[in-house]
This record gives sequence, C-alpha cells and structure tokens, in this order.
Amino acid sequence: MVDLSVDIGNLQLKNPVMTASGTFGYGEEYRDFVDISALGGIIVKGTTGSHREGNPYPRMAETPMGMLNAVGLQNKGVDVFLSETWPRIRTFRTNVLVNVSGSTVEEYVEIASKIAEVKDIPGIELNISCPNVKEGGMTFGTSCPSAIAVTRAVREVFPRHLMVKLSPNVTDIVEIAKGVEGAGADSVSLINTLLGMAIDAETWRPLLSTVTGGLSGPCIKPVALRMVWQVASAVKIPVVGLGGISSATDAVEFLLAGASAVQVGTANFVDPSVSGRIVDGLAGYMQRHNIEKITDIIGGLDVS
Amino acid sequence: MVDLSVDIGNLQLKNPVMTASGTFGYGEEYRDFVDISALGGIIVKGTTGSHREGNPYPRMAETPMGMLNAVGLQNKGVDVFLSETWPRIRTFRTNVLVNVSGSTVEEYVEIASKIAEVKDIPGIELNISCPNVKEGGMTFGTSCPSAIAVTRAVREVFPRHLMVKLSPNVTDIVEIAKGVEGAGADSVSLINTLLGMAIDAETWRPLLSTVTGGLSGPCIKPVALRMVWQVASAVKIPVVGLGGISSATDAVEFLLAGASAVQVGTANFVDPSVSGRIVDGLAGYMQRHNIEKITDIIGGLDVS
Amino acid sequence: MSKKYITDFVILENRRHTHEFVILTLQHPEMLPQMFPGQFAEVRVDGSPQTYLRRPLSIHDVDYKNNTIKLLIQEVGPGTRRLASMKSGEKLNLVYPLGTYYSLPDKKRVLLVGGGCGVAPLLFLGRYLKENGIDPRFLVGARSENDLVELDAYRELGDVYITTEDGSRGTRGFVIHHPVMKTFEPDFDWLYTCGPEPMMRVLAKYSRERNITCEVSLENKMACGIGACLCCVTPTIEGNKCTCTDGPVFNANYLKW
Amino acid sequence: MSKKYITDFVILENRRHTHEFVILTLQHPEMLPQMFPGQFAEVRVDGSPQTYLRRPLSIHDVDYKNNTIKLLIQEVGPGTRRLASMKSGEKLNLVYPLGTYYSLPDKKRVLLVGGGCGVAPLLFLGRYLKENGIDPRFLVGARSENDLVELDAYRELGDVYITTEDGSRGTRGFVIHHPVMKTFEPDFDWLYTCGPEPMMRVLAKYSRERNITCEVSLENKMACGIGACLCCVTPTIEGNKCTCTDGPVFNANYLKW
Ligand SMILES: Cc1cc2nc3c(=O)[nH]c(=O)nc-3n(C[C@H](O)[C@H](O)[C@H](O)COP(=O)(O)OP(=O)(O)OC[C@H]3O[C@@H](n4cnc5c(N)ncnc54)[C@H](O)[C@@H]3O)c2cc1C
Ligand SMILES: Cc1cc2nc3c(=O)[nH]c(=O)nc-3n(C[C@H](O)[C@H](O)[C@H](O)COP(=O)(O)OP(=O)(O)OC[C@H]3O[C@@H](n4cnc5c(N)ncnc54)[C@H](O)[C@@H]3O)c2cc1C
Ligand SMILES: Cc1cc2nc3c(=O)[nH]c(=O)nc-3n(C[C@H](O)[C@H](O)[C@H](O)COP(=O)(O)O)c2cc1C
Ligand SMILES: Cc1cc2nc3c(=O)[nH]c(=O)nc-3n(C[C@H](O)[C@H](O)[C@H](O)COP(=O)(O)O)c2cc1C
Ligand code: FES
Ligand code: FES
Repeated sequence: MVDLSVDIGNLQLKNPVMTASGTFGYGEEYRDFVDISALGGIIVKGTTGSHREGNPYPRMAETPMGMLNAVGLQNKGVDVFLSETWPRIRTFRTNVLVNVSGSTVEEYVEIASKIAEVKDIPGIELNISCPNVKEGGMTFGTSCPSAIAVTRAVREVFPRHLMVKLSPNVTDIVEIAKGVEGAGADSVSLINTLLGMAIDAETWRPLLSTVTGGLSGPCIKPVALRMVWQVASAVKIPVVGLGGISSATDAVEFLLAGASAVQVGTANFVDPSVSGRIVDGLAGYMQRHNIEKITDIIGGLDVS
Repeated sequence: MVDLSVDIGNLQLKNPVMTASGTFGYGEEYRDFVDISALGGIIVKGTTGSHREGNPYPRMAETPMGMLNAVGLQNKGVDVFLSETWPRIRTFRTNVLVNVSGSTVEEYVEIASKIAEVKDIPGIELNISCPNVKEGGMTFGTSCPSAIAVTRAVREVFPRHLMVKLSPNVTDIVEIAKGVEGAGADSVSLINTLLGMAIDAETWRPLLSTVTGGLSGPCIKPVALRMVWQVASAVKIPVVGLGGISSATDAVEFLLAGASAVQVGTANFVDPSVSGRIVDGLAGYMQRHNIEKITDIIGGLDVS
Repeated sequence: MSKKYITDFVILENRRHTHEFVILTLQHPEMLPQMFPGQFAEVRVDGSPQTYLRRPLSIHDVDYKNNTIKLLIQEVGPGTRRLASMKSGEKLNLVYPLGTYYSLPDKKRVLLVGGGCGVAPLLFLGRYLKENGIDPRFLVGARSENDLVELDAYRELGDVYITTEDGSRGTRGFVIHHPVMKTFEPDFDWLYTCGPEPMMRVLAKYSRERNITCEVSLENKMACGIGACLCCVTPTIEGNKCTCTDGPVFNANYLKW
Repeated sequence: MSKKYITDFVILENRRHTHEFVILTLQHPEMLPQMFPGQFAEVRVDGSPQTYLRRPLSIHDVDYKNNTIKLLIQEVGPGTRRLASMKSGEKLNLVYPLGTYYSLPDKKRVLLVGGGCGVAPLLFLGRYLKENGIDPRFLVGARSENDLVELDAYRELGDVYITTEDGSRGTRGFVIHHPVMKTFEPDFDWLYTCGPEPMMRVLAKYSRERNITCEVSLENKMACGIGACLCCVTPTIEGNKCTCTDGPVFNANYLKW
C-alpha cells in the first residue's frame, strides 16, 4: 500500500488531490461521478459578502485546449452559504475549504470573520486573483502591498488554515508569494486564470459579455508549472499547484515542481470523474515507480 | 479587388501579414513553400552583437496546442548577418526587418548602429522580451524604466522604422507600451512568448535544458489578443499583433482588436505554407464580407 | 434530480439525412436509466484539438428495449462535424441524462414547434405525450425542403405542419406564419418549442398574449452541463439560473423575455 | 539542397508487423521527387490535441514507379499511435524530402546497423547501395524476436545478422556483441547506423578506433524540420548544427561524441 497523505501546514490531506474553486460547485454537483470522501479536499465556489448575480451571459468561450470564463463570482453570499449550503456539505468526509472573494479589505475581513465562527470549516482560500470582477479581485493579487495588506487583515481574524490564491498576471509572482508568506499565509495556491480574450470574427464582437475573461485548462499548464516551481523554490510555506491538471501525470509534474498538493479545475468539466481517477492514477504511478510515500515526489525535480 | 495594404508608421506593407522572428529563419528556409514577395514583411532571427551558440539541447518541448522553446538566440552576430546573410536576402521583394537582441543597452545600440548604416534595411524590431537568455533579454521588457531606456538609446542611433517587441510576462503591458511610445518607438509588436516550463514525469527532469522556456502557439492566443486590445486602446502608434495566429480568421481577430498588422510564428512550423495562405484567406474574408479596404477592419471590435 | 452517468456508448448507425443533419444511433451494453424529453447529454468529441469541452446534444429518441438512444446532429462547427463523421463501431462518451424536461400538460391540445436542430427533442417528446394519451401535433420550420429531417417518424405520432423560408415546402415563411398560428384563439392550449431563440421569443409572446402555456428549451453555451461552472446562465424572474440544471426547458413566463 | 514539398499522400496500406511496429504505404497522385536514404518527412498528425507539431519519420522505402513511399512507425506516444491507427484511404500531409542522406561509400565493404525504429532508413539505404553495385549487409538489434520487423525485405538485399537482448533470436546482447563486430579488424570498412543514441555512440567509438567511416542518423526533437527554428541542434566540431538540415545523417567524427 502506498502512502498518499500529505500535510499542508495544519491541514491533513489523505491525498494531494483537491478540486479548484468555481469548477466543482459545492461538491454536490459531482456526487454521481466521484466519491468525494476519496479526495484530499475540495474548495467551494468563490463566496462574497453578499449575494452576487455575476456577469451577463455569455460567460464562456472555448479556446485551443482551454476556455475563457467570466462568471464574475455569482453566489448567494456568505450568510446564505453558512446557513443553507454548509449544513448540507459539512458531512463530506474530506477537507472543505471556502474560497473567499471580496472587493475591499473590509469585505474580505467580514467574510473571513463569519467563517471563523463556524469551527468545523478547516480553512479558507483567499481569492485575491479573480480577473472577472470590476472592483477588487485581481487588483489585490497583482500588487504586492495590497496582497500583503489583505492577507494580514484576514490573518488577524481567521485562526485556522489560510491559503492565499495568487494571480499569474504579474511580472514577479515570487515577490507576491513571499509577501503573503510574511503576512501570515499558511500556504499559497497558484495559479488562478490568465487574463485573456476571444473575438468572433464573423460578428466583430467579443465572445464574453465582459470582453476579457480568465483562461484555464491544459493550455495554461506550462505557465502554471513554471510559477509553481519558482514559488516553491522561494517560500517555506506549502504550495498548492493548479492550472490545466487533467491526469495523474500532470499532477506528478506539479508535485515534482514543488507543490505539496494540487487542485483540479477545468478538467472537471470535461470529465466529471477525473479528480477521483487522478487519485487512483497517483497510487498507480507510485506502485510502478516503487515509491512508498508521495511526499518523496514533492520537489523531486532534478535540474542539475 | 480588395485592398490589403496597410501602413505601420513609415513602413508600407502590401498586406498585414508578416512572419515572426525566430520562426521563419531568414526567409530562405521557406522559399519552397511560400512566395515571400506575397507577404507584408518578414522579421528575421534575433541578431546579437556577436556570435552566440545558444542554449544546449533539448531546446523544445511540445505542450497542449503549443510549444516551449529555449533556443537562446543562436545566431552568427550582426557583422556576419550584414556581410553574409543580408546580401543574400535583401532582394526579397518585401519588408525585411531585423530582430535585434542584446544583453546590455550598449549592445543594443551597437547592433542598431551597424544596421543603421545599411540603408536598405527598412527597420528593426527591438526584442526586449526574450525569455531565453540569462542576462538582459526579457528583463528589459519587464521593467518600464529599462524598456524606456533601451528604446530611447536605440532611437538615437536608428533613424528608420523602430518596432519594439513587448513581453507578455508583466503585470501591466499598457504601461510599458506607453513608455516605449514616449521613448520614440514607431510601433510596438506583441506578444513574445510566455515564460513556461515542462517536466518529464518519468525521468523527473525538465524537458528543456534551461528548465524554463518560451511558450508559443495557439494556446497563447487568448492572452495575446487581450494584450493587443489593451495596448491598441491605449497608444497612438501602430500595434503589430502576434501570438498563436494560424489562420486568416485568427488574423482578423487581431486586426479587429486593433492590430495594424500581424505576425505568424509557430504556425510556420506546423504548416510552412501558412503565411501565404493567410494572405489569401484575408482577401477571401474581405470578399465574403464586402470589405474593400483591410484598414476598415482594424480596431473594428464592437464592445458596446 | 435523477442520477447522472458518465459512460461509453457504441455507435450502431450513422445516418445522414440532409447536407447538414445526421442521426447517430448509440447503444449501451447495459440497461438505460429513465430519461425524459428535453433532457440532453454532454458528448465528448475526441480527436479534435478545437473541441476541448463536451458538446451538449438533446436526446432525440430512446429505445429502452434495445438500450439505444438517438442524437440528431446539425453540423455547425468542428465538434458537430467530427461527430457527424463518426462511424458505426466507434465509441462515444456521454454524461447524461442532464437537465429539466418538458412537463406533461394538464390540457389535451398541444403543439410542438421546432426550428433547425431544435426539432431534436420533439420526437422523443411526441412519443412520450402519445404514450400518456395526448395526441401531439408538430410544426416544423426550416430554411428549405432540403433541410427537413425525418418527417415520417414525426408523422407516425401525429400531424406534421411545415413552413419553409423559401416556400419550397409547406407554408412560406417562419413557423409563426403557419395557418395554425394565424388566429387569436388557436386550437391548442399548450405549446412546446425548441429552436433558434428569436423563434422561441416570438412563440413566447404569442402564447403569453393568449394565455397558452409555453415551454421553451434554451441552447446556451455550456462548459460543464451539471450546474458547476455557472457559465450557461439565463436571466429569470428569480435571477440568473443555469440552463443546464434549471433548464434547458423553462416555462417561458419564468424567463426575462 | 533539393526542393521540398508540402503535399497530401493517400494511405494505400497499413500493415502491422509487431505489437508496436506498423508500416504505412503512402501513394501520391503525381510523380515523386528524388529522395535519398536517410532523408525524412515531417508528418502532420491530425485529430490529436496532443500533437500540435509534425512528427519526423524516416523514408523507409520508395517506389518511384508506383509513386509510393513507406513509413515504418514505432508506437511510442500519441502521435505515432494515431498514425499507426490510420486506415487506407485516409490522407496524410507530408513536408518532404528533408535533411541530409547517407553517402555512397568509396569502399566496397559496408555494414548497416539498426536498432529499434532505427532500422527504418536502412531498407531504402540497402536498396540504394545495391543499385550502386555495393552489397549491403545488415545487423539488426532488437529487444526480442517479437520486435523484429520485415526481415525478409532486408534479406532480399543481403545478409542479415541479428542480436536480441533476451537471446530469443540470433546473438544474445546488443549489436556490438555480434560476432561480426568481435574483431579488431572487421571485414567491413564503412558503417551506417541509425537507432538509439547509446548504440550509435558505441559504434562511433568502435569505428574511430578502427579507422572505419561511420555515418549516424540522429533523432533529435524537431519543431520545424527545415532549419528555421534551431530547436534540433547537436554539438559538432563546428558548433551547434541543426539535425534537420545539417543532419540527420552525420559523419560520427563531425559530432562532439
Ligand atoms: C441543451 C442543448 C441541447 C442541444 N441539442 C442539440 C441537438 O440535439 N442537436 C444539435 O445539432 N445541436 C444541439 N445543441 C447545440 C450544440 O450543442 C452546438 O451546435 C454545438 O455545441 C456546436 O459545436 P461545434 O464544435 O460544432 O461548433 P462551434 O464552432 O463550437 O460553434 C458553432 C456554433 O455553436 C455555438 N456553440 C458552441 N459551443 C456551444 C455549446 N457548448 N453549447 C451551445 N452552443 C454552442 C457557437 O456559439 C456557434 O454559434 C444543443 C445545445 C444545448 C445547450
Ligand atoms: C530524423 C528523424 C527520423 C525519425 N524516423 C523515425 C521512423 O522512421 N520511425 C519511427 O517510428 N520514429 C522515427 N523517429 C522518431 C519519431 O519522430 C518519434 O518517435 C515521434 O515523433 C514520437 O511522437 P509521439 O507523439 O508518438 O510520442 P511523444 O509522446 O511525442 O514522444 C515519445 C518519445 O519520442 C520523443 N519525441 C517526441 N517528439 C519528437 C520529435 N519531434 N522528434 C524526435 N523525437 C521526439 C520523446 O522525447 C519521447 O521520448 C524519427 C525522428 C527523427 C528526428
Ligand atoms: C468557470 C470557472 C469559475 C472559476 N471560479 C473561481 C472562483 O470563484 N474563485 C477562484 O479562486 N477561482 C476560480 N476559478 C479559477 C480556478 O479555480 C483555477 O484557478 C483556474 O481555472 C486554473 O486551473 P485549471 O486550469 O485547472 O482550471 C474559476 C475557473 C473557472 C474555469
Ligand atoms: C523557436 C522560436 C524562436 C524564437 N526566436 C525569437 C527571436 O529570436 N526573437 C524574438 O523576438 N522572438 C522570437 N520568438 C518569439 C516569436 O517571434 C513570437 O513572438 C512568439 O512565438 C509568439 O507567437 P506565435 O505563438 O505565433 O509563435 C521565437 C519563437 C520560437 C517558437
Ligand atoms: S454549463 Fe456549467 S453550470 Fe451550466
Ligand atoms: S527542427 Fe527546426 S531547425 Fe531543425
């Protein structure tokens, strides 16, 4: 039997496979396809201070081996999440983290404080990198001082696991990772979507109602892998890698680059059972390579 | 007959289709596949102050709908280019621009001065965005002050068309585009490659000798299109768009986003005749849509 | 909501009906789950670099005895072209059955109106109505007679009215121009429709004015098909709702039309 | 350099030889240009999102009379697997003929040594030598007898020696362990080889020590195949050279081995 368990700071994961925010709903949508308790964790949808309708349709455009989205954080707000959704999903036998998205530092703090009161939520993922909302969102994640400010403020009110999700739309992601590490993050996850755009050459109109949107899927994997490697080489806190992961081999690549865990995003749309199959695939990979503990893979990349 | 001609500042192009530096050799490699005189222009390989051997093999890795390269500016240096290569290719009946790459401001200036003396070279493309060399290269393109400094210095010694090629690996490409516009650039071209990485999960080794490399091909098109749109909306000088263009439809998208011309890069590897077919495809598109002048497409995107 | 499956089917038959319509018959080795008319499948298109995401396609017909379903495919882009070129014996991966379905009417007089590939769910719907003691009538709109698909199958279930834009068959014009529509008090009190949005909007307005129940099926762009990505939303009187789980079939009055 | 073409061929035949080797016979409607042994084609693999770039494959055999060429394909990844699954009648787009070729020897006694898919160019080379009055002999290395491909075709041209790693056929071991190699003064003075790099390095050293001419064919990763991208370089005594235009066939002494 291989040992797939990993720790991300104070979070214990039975295996390093989580699902990415906004791509796995609240987990319930995938019940028919995946045994949720077999996953290392799931990260639920971006949750804001109050109800948001999100952006107008169309919100999606397909691109070569990927997609653009402009959902814009449609959700019912933290209060409804805690009173209606959480009671339904708290029984999932895995780590359920809440993705927290705000427009102001105050909003982030307000959401985090409310979640802090619900003791059985093991942690939050601070989304300072959403490209799909007009105010806040990505701007927090693309400026080092504001990334630090929002992390520090949330750290003060949130005692459990604080994962900060970084934006790839920056010149120097290492600087920001180090900044949020210094500000008290327990881990960083990366990458969120790349800012992109698609145009219909027949109608001369953008394919998204918001003109630009977030690019995800296999097409961004090389950029994600590079950033994970750069960040993992520079910070001491655990790194959670994501961006285009669709197979156990992809997951191994991120672990080799230094990620302690991974998240599966857009691939869930293409194959709703993929996250479970990646867990099985990792076990198979370890057996084939005679590796007993998955932690022996982490950071194993040989660049000599 | 449709009118495909466009002007990029003082450069007159018979059509907006150029080929991208490093993907079309010196044009000669494509003689059997494309009528070079049917193109709007070609941009030859990155030329440095002296001979460079480039990076060790392996320099290439395939990725989902794209590739990583780490060529590292292998070339014989500007003197050999001017004495041996230029005499062979100067008779191409199209605009041949030289892509200029340096490690220091002095090297950029030295190369540009030497090219300035060869009066029939209509212009240069200043490559301040190559991710594949240790010193210089991309660092010029990812910091606004140094992008301005190198552009200003080269502007002083180079009187003909000065196109500056921007790096996409930045938080704010608009800022840099405006900076080089202010420093005297006649046009900007974008994007160069995104910094990426690939790993062999079996050998635990990177697939490139340099670990990281430049990502190109259809996978980056959404990012390129977004940046072209952002920059074209912000600067007054012409914008040359590139990144993943493989068809006339792709080219139309970049023109709609505001590019006055486009460059075809990695697609030349997949189909060495593609650049010529894109010219034909543009003419066909215009006929189908009853557009007489291609300039009527430029910036035509309707974001209302 | 009914249980969803991800599973491979084998293509039994690929039959081309017109220059752009093909019907695939798919067989499953095991018993099929119950499906309802209006539901759809998210179909994986292998072997095409331009189709990373699945393609939503209505369940066109079901044969529980032989474990087969049919998909009616209109070739409009790389995904549908690839599907239309598949050969019998090849495998196709489906996530299904997805979405809401047309309801059984509480009135007896119904009309099923389809345009373009929007006729796809109406065959299954007609059969279902018939089985429940309701006689379906069909109104099919097409560009020209060459775009009409499989009318005999519909005729087995009920009357079929036709409009074509070029007048090559049936009434010239759009579905709304057909005589059956040309009255303020038509001889039906329930309208089911699927097709181009402009057509459905016209029918929704028509029905609202006459107090007829109108159920429409939307074809919004989808990424996941299971309510997870929130890409496929449509504005409703209760805010943005997912077309893939709250739809694709909606009561027209529920939509902000 | 000879003129290069980009053109569609039609697959005449797909013949599986072993569990991982397939030979495709391709036909062109027009006359073929002259090709030389060691040259290769860049083959477009359609319908696979994992194969954006073309795949370089040696020209395995040419029949100018019937306008056909053959490709020997070893299934190692998505591209070669897709190619190996193609059916007769399907089209394949080639950029060809590319690269340098094996030279005619100025001596009469030659040995052609292939390992794995490295046997691919040697059939065409053997035929070419024969036509030029030189009797080729072949030494083929494989993992086991099940990995040996098409030996009869080679036998028509000359003697065929075999080594297998598991000893299931011929000499047990690698090509270098075959008796024909086991002497300081072998009965050949020209060695052509294609196969895994470690094998070719051993043969290069062997030849250098004995003053035998050794021509090797490299299989570096390629993006363009025509000298434009500079991705496929190999270090030579004159600096980095492109494997696709200065190679794939090199005199071993020219390489930094
Ligand atoms: C619930 C539902 C049921 C459908 N049932 C059928 C059916 O039974 N038969 C049928 O032929 N078609 C049906 N469609 C439409 C079908 O999904 C699209 O035609 C198909 O996805 C286009 O893919 P493509 O690659 O061929 O073309 P693309 O090049 O992707 O697109 C061509 C056109 O189709 C639209 N389109 C692209 N992707 C989607 C998507 N994921 N969802 C919706 N529209 C899209 C594009 O906007 C474009 O106008 C249905 C759509 C939905 C949402
Ligand atoms: C000049 C030349 C001639 C060749 N002739 C033949 C031949 O006649 N028959 C044959 O079966 N194979 C031949 N090869 C090797 C063949 O090109 C690769 O096996 C093929 O590209 C692998 O593609 P894939 O998608 O199946 O596997 P991938 O998953 O791409 O790779 C599988 C393995 O092949 C290697 N590889 C991948 N892409 C390339 C590439 N573009 N060039 C070289 N190696 C690559 C990878 O490093 C990996 O080890 C030749 C290669 C060269 C350079
Ligand atoms: C439809 C969609 C919605 C998303 N919503 C969120 C979100 O609410 N919060 C967040 O932090 N990331 C969100 N993301 C980003 C993903 O979590 C992930 O960072 C990104 O998609 C890259 O990973 P992938 O390529 O595996 O999808 C969303 C992505 C998609 C495609
Ligand atoms: C193999 C290779 C070599 C390149 N060399 C250069 C170069 O020397 N100078 C330069 O400015 N850009 C170079 N580029 C970048 C391209 O010109 C282009 O900016 C990039 O590939 C994006 O366009 P594409 O997706 O159409 O290829 C190179 C790209 C590739 C793939
Ligand atoms: S398609 Fe994803 S929510 Fe409807
Ligand atoms: S493969 Fe491009 S130069 Fe050889």
